[in-house]
Amino acid sequence: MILEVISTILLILGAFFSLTGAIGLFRFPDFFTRVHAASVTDSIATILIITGLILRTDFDLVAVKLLFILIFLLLTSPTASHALAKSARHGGLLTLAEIRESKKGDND
Amino acid sequence: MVELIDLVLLGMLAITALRVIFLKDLFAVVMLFGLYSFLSALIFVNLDAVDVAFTEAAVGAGISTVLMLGTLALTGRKEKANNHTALLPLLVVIITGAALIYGTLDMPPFGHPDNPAHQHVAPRYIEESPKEIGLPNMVTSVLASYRAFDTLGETAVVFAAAIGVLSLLGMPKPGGVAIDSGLKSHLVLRVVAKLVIPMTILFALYVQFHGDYGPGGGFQAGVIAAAAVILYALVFGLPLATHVVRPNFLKVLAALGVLIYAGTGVTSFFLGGNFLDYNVLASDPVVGQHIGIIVIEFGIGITVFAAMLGIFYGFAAQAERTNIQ
Amino acid sequence: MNIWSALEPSLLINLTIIVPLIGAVLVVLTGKYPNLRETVSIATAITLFTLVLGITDNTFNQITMATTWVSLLSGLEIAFSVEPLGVLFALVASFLWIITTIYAIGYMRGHNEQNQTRFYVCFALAISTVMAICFSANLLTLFIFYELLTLSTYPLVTHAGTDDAKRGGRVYLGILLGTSIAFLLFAILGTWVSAGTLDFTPGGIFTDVQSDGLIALLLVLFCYGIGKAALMPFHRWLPAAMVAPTPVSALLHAVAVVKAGVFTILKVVIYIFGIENLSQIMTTDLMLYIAAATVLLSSCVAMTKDNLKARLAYSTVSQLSYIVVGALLASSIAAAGAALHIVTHAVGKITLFFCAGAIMVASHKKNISEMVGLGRKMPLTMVAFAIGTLSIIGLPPMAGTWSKWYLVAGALEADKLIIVVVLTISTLLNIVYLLPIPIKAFLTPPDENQQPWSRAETIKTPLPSLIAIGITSTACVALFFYPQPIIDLINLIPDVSTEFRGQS
Amino acid sequence: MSFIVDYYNYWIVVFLMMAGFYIVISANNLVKKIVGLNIFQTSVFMMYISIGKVQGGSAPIVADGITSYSNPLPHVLILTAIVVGVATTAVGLALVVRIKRAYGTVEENEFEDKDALI
Amino acid sequence: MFEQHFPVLPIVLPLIAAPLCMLLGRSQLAWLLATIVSGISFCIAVSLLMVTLDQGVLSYALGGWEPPWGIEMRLDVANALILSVVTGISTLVLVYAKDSIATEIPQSQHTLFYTAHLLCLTGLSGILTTGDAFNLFVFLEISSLATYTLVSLASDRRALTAAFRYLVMGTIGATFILIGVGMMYMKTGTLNMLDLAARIGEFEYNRTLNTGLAFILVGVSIKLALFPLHMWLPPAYTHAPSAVSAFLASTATKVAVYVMIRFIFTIYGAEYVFYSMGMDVILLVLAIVAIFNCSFVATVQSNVKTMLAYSSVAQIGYMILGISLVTTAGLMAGLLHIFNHALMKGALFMAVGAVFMRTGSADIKAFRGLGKTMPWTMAAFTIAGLSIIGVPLTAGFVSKWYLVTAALEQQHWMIAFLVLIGSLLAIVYIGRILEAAYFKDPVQSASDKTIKEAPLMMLVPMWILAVANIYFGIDTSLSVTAADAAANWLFEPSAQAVFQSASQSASELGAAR
Repeated sequence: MILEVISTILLILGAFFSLTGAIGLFRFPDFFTRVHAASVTDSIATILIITGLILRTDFDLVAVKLLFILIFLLLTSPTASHALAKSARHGGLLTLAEIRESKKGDND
Repeated sequence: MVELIDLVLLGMLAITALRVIFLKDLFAVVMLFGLYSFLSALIFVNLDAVDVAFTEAAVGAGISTVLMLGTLALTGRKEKANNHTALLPLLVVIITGAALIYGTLDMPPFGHPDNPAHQHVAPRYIEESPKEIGLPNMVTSVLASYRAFDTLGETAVVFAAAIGVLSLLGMPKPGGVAIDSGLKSHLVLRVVAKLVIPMTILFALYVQFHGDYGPGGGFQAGVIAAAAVILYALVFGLPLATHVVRPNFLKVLAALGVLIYAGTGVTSFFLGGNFLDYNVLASDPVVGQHIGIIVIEFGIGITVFAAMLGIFYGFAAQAERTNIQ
Repeated sequence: MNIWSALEPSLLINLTIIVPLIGAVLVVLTGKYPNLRETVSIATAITLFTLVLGITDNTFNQITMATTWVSLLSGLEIAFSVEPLGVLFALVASFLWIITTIYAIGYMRGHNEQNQTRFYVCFALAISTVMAICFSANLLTLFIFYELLTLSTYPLVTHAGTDDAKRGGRVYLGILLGTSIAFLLFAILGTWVSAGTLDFTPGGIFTDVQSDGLIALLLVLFCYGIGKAALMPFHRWLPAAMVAPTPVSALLHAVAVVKAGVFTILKVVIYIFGIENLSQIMTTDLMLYIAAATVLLSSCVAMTKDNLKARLAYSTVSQLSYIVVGALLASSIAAAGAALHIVTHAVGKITLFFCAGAIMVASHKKNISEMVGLGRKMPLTMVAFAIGTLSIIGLPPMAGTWSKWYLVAGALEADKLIIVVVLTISTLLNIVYLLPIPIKAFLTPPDENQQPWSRAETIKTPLPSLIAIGITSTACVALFFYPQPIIDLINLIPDVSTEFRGQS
Repeated sequence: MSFIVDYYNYWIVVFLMMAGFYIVISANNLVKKIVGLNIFQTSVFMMYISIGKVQGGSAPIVADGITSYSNPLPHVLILTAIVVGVATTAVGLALVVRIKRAYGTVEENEFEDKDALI
Repeated sequence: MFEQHFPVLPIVLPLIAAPLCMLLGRSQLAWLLATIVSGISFCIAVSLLMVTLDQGVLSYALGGWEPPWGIEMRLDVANALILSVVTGISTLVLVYAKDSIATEIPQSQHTLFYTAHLLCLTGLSGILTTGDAFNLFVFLEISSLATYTLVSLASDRRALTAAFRYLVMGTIGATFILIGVGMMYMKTGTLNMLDLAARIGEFEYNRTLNTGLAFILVGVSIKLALFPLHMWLPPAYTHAPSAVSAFLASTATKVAVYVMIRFIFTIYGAEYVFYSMGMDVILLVLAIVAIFNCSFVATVQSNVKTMLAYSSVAQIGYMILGISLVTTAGLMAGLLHIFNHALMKGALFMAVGAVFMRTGSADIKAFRGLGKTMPWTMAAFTIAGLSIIGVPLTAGFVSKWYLVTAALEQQHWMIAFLVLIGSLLAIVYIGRILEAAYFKDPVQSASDKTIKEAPLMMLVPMWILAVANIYFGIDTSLSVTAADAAANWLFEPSAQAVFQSASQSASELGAAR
């Protein structure tokens, strides 16, 4: 019963972070900030939701599988964000600050 | 609850499909298609079709999207505005759709247990297959035994696709010089990839041999294993990947898988059964079924692995060639 | 007379079809040696003629002859059986083949034609199919060989290989194949489906079961489907085929093709519809009048033609319609006249064509207006031409008299006075367009302004050609005085007789 | 109302199918055509899976305490069909790549202009 | 010991041989293997035809699972007949292909060609043999995928666009069939054809089933290139390698026609399709329009392969016409034409392929003067061409005869007449080629290289087909008997009764379990 309550809280929290990530994705001004919003909330949401789900199992094989998924996601999701940001950088995309900087330079 | 989730997912699908129609950016179109596949995979889960969902996620969202992106890299990501009127297609679609809606009017209600589809043939699978085949996953039982011939055909289709791509795009020559790809400098990526790839292959093996008990089977396993090598090729470069898994070896594997499958069928000839009758493979029919299913799933697995990887190689070889030019 | 009596009668039919084929093969084999090749041709022709004579003999002795080759479709066979009308046509065709071959030897050599071997081969093939047409026992067999005849004569028509020849060949093939597939095959299928049989049966195969409308439709389809009968408006192929060498024209007009057409019409009328029933078919009169109109119209067209062969071609169109008229008059005498006209027109027209060819070989003249005074240079040829002309017109003492006589008698018997009038007018037209030619040749002195005939132009007519001309013109006369065997043969045809019904 | 509950699923699926179908026949870009083809097929798969659903049933894998399973047969069929779909997609895309190389474009009207197809 | 497995062997043998071909690697060996396997399949198919003529039906339960649950191979006279044609043509084409593809396909791709050919054969045999509606879809896709590959193997870049167009249309068609099968399954709960037939028979009129049938018919119509869904076919046949054109033109569309016949007559039953849904009128009109439209288009083509492709579409019109007459005679004429048309089109495309090989072009100009330089090829072309026209003593005449007779029996005088007029158009387009070959001098520029007669390996299969055209035009006992038996079998209500009792016993069996 207690487990259930905790799990529910975790799940709701996870969902909430997911939502904020999505909102951030839409509302933030440029590419890098958006990636930031998405990747940070993604990781925390993953942890919360999967932990919440594990609490709902009988701690059998399913829990182990969920744990594997968690590890896998924690490995890949930040890597993906990293790769995304890096290749954007590689491709010559500038951050907001840099743009401001360069504009300043133009004005001077 | 099931209906509600279904409805929400379907609504999202509809939005996705509509966006695809109007978007001109092909990259976005392909991404949306990946999304579409994922959403439909979710619907499949929601409708209890876990095996199908698994496959759809691996294939539709995975392989298909990768291939489409690969194509886009070669053909450009912008669709040109076309000026011809879309009136005729619209008319055709409206007529077809109207016909389909008309057809739904006499359909049995959605999800009703008394529907004819659940009455005639299916009950036997549900009730008897655990006894006759001895496997808990009925989908695998039906796929690999009752309708094994379909699956043989399916393997042949994959093989045919591999032949097609091979003839159209050719294969990369193994072990060429790696050209500097943008990913080479990604230390993080390479480290993570080295961690993930073995896990993926392990997972593929699990799916391959656990498919009798849970969702999965040769097909999904093959796709996942191929995905692992594809990841390797993406991160470490195609030449290195072709060094690890040689294109010619893939050809042999693809052919071998079909041969294993068909060979199982032929073996049952010689043991006195009909084609693909596994009962005769062992003295106990249930054991025989089990042996047969494991063998043919293995055949499917290696053919799918080889074909999918071969297809990817084909596209990658083209990209390589374009890059050099 | 019957040197083949030792043979099984039914075998004779097979032999008549096969012998020309063997001849064709031999011609191919001996193609390198012209003399040998032509000897083989003539030998084959003579053998064939004796075979047909043998069949004739058997026919008079009432020996039935029939043979079946293969069963093509269920209930339909390629089968042959002998009946008098076929024998008549076979006699004409096989006899004239000998003559035409003799003529061709002279003509082809005199004219230095190319591809002579191909010519002789196709000629033999054509004769083989004609024999098959003569003796076919059902409509399907007849149709098959009718088509084969078209195909085997196509290379002959385009023999010259010029653009003109190809155009002519295209019209020839187009109209003949077109009408036969669109109408004749359709009519045959209609007959098959409605009557359930295609066998030629004395008295016809239609019964009361078939509706009148259907039979009426079928009659129209047959008349137009048999394009070789050149009923207007499907006559265009005949003038178009004039591009062919003269022996081919002779073959087309006198021996094989057009005669196969009218023969088929006669055969269909007698053995499919039945002469007795013909008068009850509502479209008979319609087709009769169309045929009569063809007679008159084509005579008129003939007058306008200056090219000798074209004029003769339109004359043929007109004469063929005589036979169609005779067939459609639904009277036994008219039918007899029609059958007889096959013979008389054949000998008459072949004479004319031989002469035209001889003129062309000798003087390279094709147009009538250039032939003024030719009679003095080529007297024998022009005399023969005159005989042929008279026979076509139907003046005694020429063979054409008899057939016209019976046709008119038939028209009277059938109470179709308008046909009598048409035949009379047509005879007058014949006189108008044919007689001037010999008259000009003999009586008009050569035009002063025109270049006199130079020596080089008037090479003599080749001897073989001259012999052939002599034989056919003699035949024109002989048949007037001694038509009895042929009339006897015609009288053997069921429902056909030269006797007035009321009187005898 | 029950009418709608009974059929809403099919209707939306029909709409999805037609969206895909429309992309196939109206798109000028070959890649988009292939995407449309995939959407069309995937939607058809959804129709099949909908047929197989049994209310209150669970996935057709034998487990204790479960009496009602969804119909496994459509699942099997669609597994096969998905594979067929990806095979077609692969060959289609390979053709697109070759067309691009041969014509320099993947827009249908443009390469049709380059040589009269027939 | 394998007699009882014969129904499945024409599918399994090429399926096993295809990967083996790929493993062999050497194109010579691959060719040998493919030809031998195809030949064996042909022998098996013929023996199956004999058995079915004798016994009626052969059923083979795959995996030993009895029909509605397992997949069944079911052979009756209709599919055994077409199976013989398909495997026979395949063998001849393979013999022909060895020299033909040497000039048209790069050496490295030869093995792939044979592999794809065998896969295509597998698919076609599977479609023909299977007794399961979904299994049919799977095999349809095997053959289609192999076909796209085969078409795109040609070196001409237009082959690529043709193959792509074919792929899109073919996939739409297949998906339509899938939709239709789904609807049938939804209402009946089964995929086995017999079982479907029995269960559909219980419905008088059902909107879902109607729609299902409509989708299947449209899907199949795309596959068989019924006017106006034929636009993929001419480019595909024109630009494919010659051996592929010859194979596809004489088998692929025929198999699709068979599928249509199977769905209409066996599964839904003629009564349901034609009387309840009124499909016959639609098919009839489309068939007539196809005959005329496509024959007309054929007459103005300058590329001979395109011309023949349009002619194929027109000829398919004849087959559909036969079906739409809704009589045994009509169906029999349709089946007979499937058989005969395979013979003619095979020979024609082979001849054109030989010309293409020697002159490098399939344009009508390239045919000039070939009557002298390639006499044997052109003679075979002439025979097959006459057969298309329907000249007596050729196979084409026989099928046309039966078709018109069938139309006349139904008092469709106009249709019968139109059929005959349609064959006049065939005279025009075949005549153009023959005229060029025999009566025109070769174009001067081509005279640089002397044109030789085609190699023997190409002439022999071509002539086998040409002679078959004449043989089956004279001795019709085999083809007509088989087509007649097949039509009766498909049409006869008593045959349906057999189906029903079979499926009843099956369901009793199921109940007993």
